Amino acid sequence: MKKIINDPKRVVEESVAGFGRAHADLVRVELEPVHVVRADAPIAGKVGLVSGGGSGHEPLHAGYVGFGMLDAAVPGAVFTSPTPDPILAATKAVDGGAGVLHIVKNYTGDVLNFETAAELAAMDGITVRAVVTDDDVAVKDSLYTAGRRGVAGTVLVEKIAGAAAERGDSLDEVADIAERVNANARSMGLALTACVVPHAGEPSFDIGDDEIEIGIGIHGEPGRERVGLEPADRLVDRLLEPILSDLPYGEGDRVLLFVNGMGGTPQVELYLAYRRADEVLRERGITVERSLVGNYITALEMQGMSITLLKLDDEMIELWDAPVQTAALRWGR
Amino acid sequence: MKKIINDPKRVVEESVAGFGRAHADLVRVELEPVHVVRADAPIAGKVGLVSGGGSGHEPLHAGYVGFGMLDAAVPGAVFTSPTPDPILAATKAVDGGAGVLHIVKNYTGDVLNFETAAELAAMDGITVRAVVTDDDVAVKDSLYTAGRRGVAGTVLVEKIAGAAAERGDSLDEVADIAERVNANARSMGLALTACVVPHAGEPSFDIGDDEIEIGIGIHGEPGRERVGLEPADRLVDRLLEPILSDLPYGEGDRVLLFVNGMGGTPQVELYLAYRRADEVLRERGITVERSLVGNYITALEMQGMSITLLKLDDEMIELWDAPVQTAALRWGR
Amino acid sequence: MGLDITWAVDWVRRSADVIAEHRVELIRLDRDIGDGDHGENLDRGFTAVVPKLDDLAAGSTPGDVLKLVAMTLISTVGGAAGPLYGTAYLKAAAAAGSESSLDGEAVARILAAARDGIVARGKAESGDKTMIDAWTPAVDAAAAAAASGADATAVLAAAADAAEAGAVATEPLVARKGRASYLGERSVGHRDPGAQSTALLLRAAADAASESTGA
Amino acid sequence: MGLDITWAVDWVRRSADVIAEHRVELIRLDRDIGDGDHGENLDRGFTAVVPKLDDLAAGSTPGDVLKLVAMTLISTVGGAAGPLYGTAYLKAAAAAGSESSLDGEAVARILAAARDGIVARGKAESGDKTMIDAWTPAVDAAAAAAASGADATAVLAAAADAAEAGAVATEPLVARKGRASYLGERSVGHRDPGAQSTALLLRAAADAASESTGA
Ligand SMILES: Nc1ncnc2c1ncn2[C@@H]1O[C@H](COP(=O)(O)OP(=O)(O)O)[C@@H](O)[C@H]1O
Ligand SMILES: Nc1ncnc2c1ncn2[C@@H]1O[C@H](COP(=O)(O)OP(=O)(O)O)[C@@H](O)[C@H]1O
Ligand SMILES: [Mg+2]
Ligand SMILES: [Mg+2]
Ligand SMILES: [Mg+2]
Ligand SMILES: [Mg+2]
Repeated sequence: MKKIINDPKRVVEESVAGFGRAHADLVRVELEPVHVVRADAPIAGKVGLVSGGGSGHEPLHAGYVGFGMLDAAVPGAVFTSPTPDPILAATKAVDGGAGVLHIVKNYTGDVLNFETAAELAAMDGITVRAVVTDDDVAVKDSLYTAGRRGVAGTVLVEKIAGAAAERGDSLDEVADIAERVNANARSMGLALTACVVPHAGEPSFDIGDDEIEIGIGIHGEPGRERVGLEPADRLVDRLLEPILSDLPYGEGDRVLLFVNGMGGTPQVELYLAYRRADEVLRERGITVERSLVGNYITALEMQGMSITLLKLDDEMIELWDAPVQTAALRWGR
Repeated sequence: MKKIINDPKRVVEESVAGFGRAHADLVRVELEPVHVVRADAPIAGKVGLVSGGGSGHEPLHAGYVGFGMLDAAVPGAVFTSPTPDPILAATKAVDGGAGVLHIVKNYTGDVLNFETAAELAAMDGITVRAVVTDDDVAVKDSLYTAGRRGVAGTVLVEKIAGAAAERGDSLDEVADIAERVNANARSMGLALTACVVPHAGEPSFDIGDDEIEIGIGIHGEPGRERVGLEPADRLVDRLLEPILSDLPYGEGDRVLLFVNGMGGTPQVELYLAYRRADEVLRERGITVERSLVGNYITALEMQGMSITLLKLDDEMIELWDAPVQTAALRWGR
Repeated sequence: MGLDITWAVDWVRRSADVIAEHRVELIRLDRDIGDGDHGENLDRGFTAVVPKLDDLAAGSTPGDVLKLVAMTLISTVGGAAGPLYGTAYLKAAAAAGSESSLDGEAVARILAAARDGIVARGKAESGDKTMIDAWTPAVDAAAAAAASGADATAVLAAAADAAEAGAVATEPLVARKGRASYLGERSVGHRDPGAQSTALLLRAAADAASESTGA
Repeated sequence: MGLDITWAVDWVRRSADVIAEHRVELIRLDRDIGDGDHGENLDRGFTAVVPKLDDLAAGSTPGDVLKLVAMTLISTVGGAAGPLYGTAYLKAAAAAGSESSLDGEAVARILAAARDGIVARGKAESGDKTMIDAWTPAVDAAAAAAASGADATAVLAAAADAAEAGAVATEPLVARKGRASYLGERSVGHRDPGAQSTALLLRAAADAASESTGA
């Protein structure tokens, strides 16, 4: 295992400390327990947004703490959802009296730990609502699974709900728009390589030099299916087909097209994939109103990508375009 | 070779086309010959900034085309500097009557092709000045080399010179500040893995599972030295030492600290390295006034990083902070 | 002869040892059908519990130890296993009450409470390929042993045997809860890491008991 | 018997073939001490030249062909080799002038002009481990052959032999120009890709000559 790290057990702590120093204008970093808080939190009268989960998905979530997006992020150990204590600490730190929204990716561990933290926060008199994101169409949402995973759609939920909170929406309003974004977002990913979790020291799965995993998550889990090498256009089609038919998205829809890198795939490939995705959508009469291309939710150094479609309405567009000032997403100020 | 590509010979064209579609609000993409131009170019009375070079370093340079930075980017084939034609086309496209600055990374091919383009542009009555960046301390700048390579410092030159042009500085003024930034910037990089150029199909060098290349460039060139696995803090020190002693940087200096990912290294490692670099600078009485952490100039999917220091003065800080609106660097608007 | 605080403390120490010893094995099992952190997570948790044992007040009961384990796992493990095991130990502590010595019946009751806590939080059913598939056979075996008059040590031995068999029996199952469920049919042929860690922990309990009672 | 347009066109076609054939070898040489694109770059360039040969006006001279090659390489190759080879062919074209047939003297003069063009642009000296280390021996051998009265075909054969030896002789050198110079001592033991492609191109010229003159 080759990584730019010191002690594998201190990776998250040291990295978050570095993040805090690099972005001292945006955030305050607490190390016991580990959480990252917007520099000017709590903001009186504003709904506080807290998200978190295992580390290794950077810039998610700490990279989205700041004006117009999250008030706090809670990074757990690599690929391990945080415990309730730091979630509680973050929730307290951002409560400005208008309540706190927990944005939770749908994994058993995240859901359970955020649940416990919410119960504890309630005991401290803080009103908490939770929105669970589950946009990954690679997983069947049925009684026979833990339900769909929350993946790249989470970034869009955080941005749009964050803008709603920033303009002064109430907790219920912010939660409702977060739910609406999640309900209109669908994602699917693939991987060319596995990733190496520092404490594990070996690749998260074995994959041949001529194989691609389709339907992977963001934790180095193997996917649903393995295929041989294929041209990019075909791979994009493989991701888009199940997404398009799921919501479904169709003629006349306006969408945000999000091509996300898993961490180890160069931009040149992401934009090449974007080109095909854009082409397919045009052919179907779907209008790409907004786009996002880059490494926004990753699985360490995994090579691969995901595609997310978000069906937009006017309010979502307005909130998407609203100013945001975070380490990883910034415009309008 | 596993990549999200179609025909290896069409990678740049298809990727740039995707870039153009994703950022139609910022840029116009021309494919014959390939160049990327700011959507509102030419801007009458403003100095035009053109940069370019081999592809594979994304977001450099197309990601920096837009308000407050470049007016055009000219991507060559992967790791191959572009020919004079597209450089000339870009130069013509951005000339608003105040002259055009070429920002050229110091490689024989880039220098020669930009030179030819500049001669051709002069024949068309366009005043061109060129600034050649050469911030890489891994290469001795002597008669016995092709001179220092232009690496991550180039991003800082483009940002700061771009802001100078945007505020209305003359061609000579913009060129002078670009030279000043280059003269005050020093970089050094390392790699944990090689990268695979699409047309080559095999890794750019062979490296063992327990080896690190120190002093690499951004083209998959091997470095000056190979060392065994070491903790991140030691690696950071290995990069910082030759940088600090070169300019030199010392007590009381104010700097911009730039930790750049080579494409395949996850953010968690970059921030961890940032932490150490910041610590070392503090110990030396150097003030980190500004920071930049992320994949800003890459070598495809190479795992590794570079550290750049830029010694700042008040004007550079003002220009660094000035609004910029590009695909890869954005603030203030 | 009942199991007392000495047994409880010894169980925790043995748990920490056995998890450290099997850390890589649990990581590998989780790597195959999950995200490869189960061994690391539990190791972090039990490593954190051990030094806290020294702070136990004089006169502490097995229930106090179980509660200490619960709170520490909840605040250090994270992931799915943290809250699930945390709840298990919390419910076990409640079932143990303030008794200073636990007989076979009590042990069976405590194991059932732990299992019920996991089900309440995780909603898994038998056959979903989770730690429940080790816990439920263990609880059933413990109840049967206790009903036939076995002492605490024998009850734990029966539970550990059943948990081990249960863990092995997860291999042919298709996962329907937890991360492994994302794999669908591809989860077949792999042992569930949580079921395996359950078997390890219950074996540690049985070993501590047979040591403490000199059986 | 002098070399005419047929030779020039044949040289270009042979160049395209030989570069395509050695594309991977040149990529590998460049990979070892550069950035692994030299074979790809030249292949792109010569592949682009070939179809343009059909557009040559009737009555074109060898100089016209050389100029066509120059312009095409300049606009399609990029990197260091594009402008350097481009300049070489451009200067060669100028030296060839409008002559329709080139004798040994002319060929030697043309090769010298090409080499001088590369030096003027790239500032490399002999021993810097660049294409110059193939060109200069070739130019010297050509001059010597021409001085001793050799015909064009023999001059090119002498040049090709010398270029090949020159390319081999770059192996022990420390690079001082181009990308390989970044490696310092680590460049020792590798053949310079540009010197190797020079040897291939001059051999193609010689082969085309011996074919066209039936030697
Ligand atoms: N809903 C559930 N009910 C019971 N056990 C579960 C459930 N979900 C997961 N598990 C158990 O948790 C184990 C995984 O734990 P761990 O790897 O630590 O957490 P994570 O899945 O968050 O990485 C699984 O092997 C399984 O036994
Ligand atoms: N200054 C120079 N003078 C002469 N030849 C040079 C010079 N710099 C580079 N070369 C030649 O160019 C070759 C590399 O060409 P190529 O790989 O196509 O370009 P790049 O180095 O830009 O990738 C080297 O092998 C060397 O022979
Ligand atoms: Mg986990
Ligand atoms: Mg090159
Ligand atoms: Mg796990
Ligand atoms: Mg090269």
